[in-house]
Amino acid sequence: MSVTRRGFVVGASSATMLAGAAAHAQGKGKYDDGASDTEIKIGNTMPYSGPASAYGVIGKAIDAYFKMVNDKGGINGRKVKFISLDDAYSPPKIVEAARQLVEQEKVLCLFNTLGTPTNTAIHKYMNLKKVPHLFLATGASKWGKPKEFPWTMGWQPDYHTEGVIFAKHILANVKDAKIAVLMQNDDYGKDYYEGFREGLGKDVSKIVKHVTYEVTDPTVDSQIIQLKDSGANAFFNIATPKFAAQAIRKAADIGWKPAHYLNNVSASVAAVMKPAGYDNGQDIITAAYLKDPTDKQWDGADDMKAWREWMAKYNPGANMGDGFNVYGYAVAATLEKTLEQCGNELTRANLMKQAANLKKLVVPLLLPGITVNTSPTDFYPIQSMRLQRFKGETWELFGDVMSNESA
Amino acid sequence: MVALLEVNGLRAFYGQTQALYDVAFALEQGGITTLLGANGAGKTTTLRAICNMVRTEGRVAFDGQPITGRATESIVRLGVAHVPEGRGTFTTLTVEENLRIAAYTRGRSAEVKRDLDQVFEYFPRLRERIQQQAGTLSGGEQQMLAVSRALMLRPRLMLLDEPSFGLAPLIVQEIFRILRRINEESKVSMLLVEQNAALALDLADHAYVLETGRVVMAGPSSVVKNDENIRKSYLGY
Amino acid sequence: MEQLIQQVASGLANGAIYACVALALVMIFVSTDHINFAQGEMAMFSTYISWQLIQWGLDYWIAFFAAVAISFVAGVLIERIVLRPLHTAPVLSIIVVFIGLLAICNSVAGTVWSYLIKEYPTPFPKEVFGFSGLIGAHQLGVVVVTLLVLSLLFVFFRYTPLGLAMRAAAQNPVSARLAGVRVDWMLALGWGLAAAVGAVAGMMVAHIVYLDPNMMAGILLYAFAGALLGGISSPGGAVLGGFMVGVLENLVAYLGNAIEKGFGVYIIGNGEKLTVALIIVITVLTLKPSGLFGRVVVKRV
Amino acid sequence: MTTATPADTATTPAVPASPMAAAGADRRWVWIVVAAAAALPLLRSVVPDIISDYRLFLMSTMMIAAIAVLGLNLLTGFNGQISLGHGAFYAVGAYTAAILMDKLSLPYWTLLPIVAVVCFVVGFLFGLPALRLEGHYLALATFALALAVPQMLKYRWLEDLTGGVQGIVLLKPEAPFGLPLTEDQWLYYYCLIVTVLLFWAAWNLLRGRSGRAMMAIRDHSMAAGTMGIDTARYKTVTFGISAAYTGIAGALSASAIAFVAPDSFGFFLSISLLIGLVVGGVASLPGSIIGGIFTVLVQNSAQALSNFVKNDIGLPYDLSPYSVYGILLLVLMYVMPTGIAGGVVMAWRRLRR
Repeated sequence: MSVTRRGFVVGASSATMLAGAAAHAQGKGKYDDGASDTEIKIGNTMPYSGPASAYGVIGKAIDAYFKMVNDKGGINGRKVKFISLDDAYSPPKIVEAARQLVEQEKVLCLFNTLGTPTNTAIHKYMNLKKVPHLFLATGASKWGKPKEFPWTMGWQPDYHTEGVIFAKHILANVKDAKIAVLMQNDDYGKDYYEGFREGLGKDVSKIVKHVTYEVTDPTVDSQIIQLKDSGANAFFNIATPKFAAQAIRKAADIGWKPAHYLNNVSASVAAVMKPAGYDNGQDIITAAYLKDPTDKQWDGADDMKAWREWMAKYNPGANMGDGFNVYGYAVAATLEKTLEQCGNELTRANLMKQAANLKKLVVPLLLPGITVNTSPTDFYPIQSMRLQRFKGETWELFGDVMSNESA
Repeated sequence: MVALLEVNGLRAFYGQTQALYDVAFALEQGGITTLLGANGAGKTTTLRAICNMVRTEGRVAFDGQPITGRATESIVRLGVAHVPEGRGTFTTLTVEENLRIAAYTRGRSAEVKRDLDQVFEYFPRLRERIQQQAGTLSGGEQQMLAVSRALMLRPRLMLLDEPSFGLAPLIVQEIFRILRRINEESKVSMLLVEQNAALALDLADHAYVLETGRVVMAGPSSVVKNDENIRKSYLGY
Repeated sequence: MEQLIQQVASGLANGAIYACVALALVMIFVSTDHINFAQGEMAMFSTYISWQLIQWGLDYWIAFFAAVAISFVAGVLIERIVLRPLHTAPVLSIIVVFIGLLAICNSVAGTVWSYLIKEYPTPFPKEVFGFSGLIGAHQLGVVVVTLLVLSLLFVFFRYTPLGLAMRAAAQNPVSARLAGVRVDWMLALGWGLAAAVGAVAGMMVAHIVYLDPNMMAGILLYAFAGALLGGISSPGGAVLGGFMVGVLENLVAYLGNAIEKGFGVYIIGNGEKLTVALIIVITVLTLKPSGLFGRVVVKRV
Repeated sequence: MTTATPADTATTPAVPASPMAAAGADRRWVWIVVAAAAALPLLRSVVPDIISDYRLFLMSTMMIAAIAVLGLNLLTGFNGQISLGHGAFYAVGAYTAAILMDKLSLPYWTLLPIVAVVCFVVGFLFGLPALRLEGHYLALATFALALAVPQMLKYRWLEDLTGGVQGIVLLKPEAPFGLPLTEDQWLYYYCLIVTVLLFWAAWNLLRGRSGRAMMAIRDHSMAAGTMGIDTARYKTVTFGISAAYTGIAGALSASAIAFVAPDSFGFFLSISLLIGLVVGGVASLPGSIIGGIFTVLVQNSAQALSNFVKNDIGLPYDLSPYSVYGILLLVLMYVMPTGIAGGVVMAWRRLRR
């Protein structure tokens, strides 16, 4: 690239800006930074170190997925180079990592970066740089605002919507509902809770007790005692797996039997229902969009079989019961299909355009009836969930697909 | 006759600083030898060097066996009991516990009980304070405790570092009287470091005078005691 | 009123966990004068070992004692191999080493056993008490085990020659050497004991909070608070401090609730209970700098 | 066999001498380094790929970390009060700056003095009860502070100010007076100026009477008291100054990241500051800079090392970056128990001998 150097600083900075903006034709396609005839560079950050390192499993699963894609010849003949950096779940760290990926590694897009506070820290930056910030690993509702942030898009059903779904179900099914809420005291919990309140609308006063816990709390026993004491007959459990399981068991231990609604974050048989005790978890209701690998009812499904084969071959060290491996597989498949849809025009603008043009896309491991849908005004790829009730040792789907596509 | 303790070419270092220069002396079985000299002459360092508590070069033999480079606690277990400067009391333990530590490898046998009785025979005052926290003892009592603790090791050689330090003259006399008894009755040899040269020379049969890390004078106590020159130039009395 | 009783009972049950971990912290502190930040992660690792043994088909109690023994040996080895070469290093460097150990234990456990939470069995019978709604059988068992471990340690340190030698080595290493005590091994032994006590704590805790690589993170913080409150040089004090912190945090939440109910104003709640507990601990410390039951070490100049 | 060292070597550095020892006390070198740092962005027209905006940003974060480590060093290294909770002051600084920008729309360059005063007061007040605590108790009390602060940020009645769990999104500072600089270049200069000023101030403080008093208190607390030094005043004021330094670093980081949230200030932040202090060099000014660089670089290098082990050596086991990080710390303490600054000085002395 030849740029006349007018002043040493000005010239240099405008050069980088040009490099960022202009797509260049080369060989058989049209490309931006991070794509060529042979390769597509995808950036990602995950907490591989520090207290949140449990999530690192997702990054490894995605990496394993693209290995499989590359072994099969890549996407439209291009190999995927997946670069995943450690952000330690820290906002300052992710800024550093994202800038490294965008400015040094020159990736085509950031994909499935994890966490709400972390993604908030790079939200503006990505949109300023006009680099796709795609399919984030967080359920906050703020990732679907194409007008203000045209380069950012979430993936999973947002917590807000799920909260609304539960609220509606309680209002319709629990007589004289008196609702108790247990909530993790952070943005994730808050998003759920606000959706839930919105769903209750004028009946918001039916929430008789709302308590929070910190991730540093050893148990939520004390909170459950407080909730029981409120005399509630419905319970919305907004907790991560460990605390959700504790809550289920403690409620049973002290003989509190409300209509129990469990957030999707903890809808795992192996990680929540089994440790909590199957007896204690009967009739709990949750919402789901992914198949649970530890739920026997999916053993015969083709996509689950394919997933098991892939786990054995490409992700051998990983735990078969860990739902994060399902999550990573499904979200990577979504990106694969989106990139396929881009054809030979692998520009950042086209990638965003195609991401906003997914119509009834079937992604493996999503529950039957749930597909990925987006449009230039709808930046929420998955907005449908299905309610399920715990029976015996497995979840039983009931009712229709609940969706919020219009919102 | 083999000397009980034989020291040759002993050098000791604190970090980069050398504190002893080729110190050599010998101590006879059953005898009491004293090291004299001004402050900083290297008396305490010599005792520490024998027990390998500072970085040491040279040769130290105990009962004909070289002990240089062995761990302090192994040397102690061979029968060298060191009564350190400042008495080394375990302040939070009781008097009895202070004494029992020295016998801990021997368990809680009747033998230990006998040793305790023996010690209390020398220092009846300690028997009265047996359950008291050692930190609450007076200075003299703590010194008695330190000597007793050394005795509990059933030593053949006792290294005494300034047992008179900071004590009233009457107590000092009492302790020195008992030290002589221990030497005679229990056949424990002693290497005594003392500021109070007159006192030390009364007790000891041999004396070495140290100056800036070197042995400058040696001889039987009686000779040293009566040599005016030595007294004036090295011992200052 | 019923809630108050339940909160106190639940606080005591949590307190038992803190007490157990605090006891392990005190073990290392009294024998080596260090505060081991990796204590929690070591206990977690021990618990995984016992879990693995149970998975392989061993009886609970066999796995329990095997894990305690393995942890003891591992503790001794860590002292001999990792810390021994650093025994002249400044305290701050040792703290960094502990953090390094913490990171290694945590991530190796995560890699080997995954981050999925696992249920961990309880050796205690289920529901044999009339008041089982108030405090679970396991919780009661934890209290008993904690007190048992405490008494065993008390007897060991108070009445055995080896215990005496360990106390002596901790109090005055130079003198202890001169009394023929192998001080280096006493430190290693202290580590071994602490690791063993930690293993017991971990195995008691795991049934309540579920087994995962991060299970000790929060607990360690409360255990620190408990040990500080009771006095970190006193095993009995640390245990009592652990119980007090457990009850205290629940009472803070209870009080907050009562105020909100009575006056309609939110002042404190679950979000602030750790903070309030810590403020109380620090206040106590400024009044009694060695903790409630800690021994004041008088320094002579 | 060596004899046991007395316990009060806790914070005494292996290389005491003057605080500038590691730099050889050679002021000429300091000027050369500063001049080189100032000239660095200008080299961009020559090697645009090396002096990129990203690298300048990275260097800015290193300087910010260096200031924070220096703050901790003043307290722990030079005054002997161990703190495991300096993340708290960092958070207070960052939030003070963020709230002033967000609510009062104050321009970023007016913030640092205000932040310094606020953090000084907070640190000073915390220093009062800390007077009663020693060694491990003080360490754990400060640790408690580090735990409590992120929780307090979420306190219901403060939510309007702090943004609660959502945090506050800020604007990045732009170059003033229409200077032809990118945001990152300006941030770099801004941080450089603040860093140089603060290190200069610390150097002057330490070599003066107050500095000697601080170190006397560290080395011989009781003796210092009998020598007529008002230990209580020095200790609390040092706590305040230390907090102010770390708070300024927090404020700078709020500007650089353009976002604050409770998750940015977990207790791991305090731990990593402490690691920076120890790895860099306790009681050493150049050590603080090394520590700052280390805290930023280590995470990236841990991951690179982990990838290297996995891909290039081809170990079947997945050595996670977190374990690499842990092993790195162990090895560093093994090789250089007194930190990199101390280790380098010792190696240098050995070479010259």
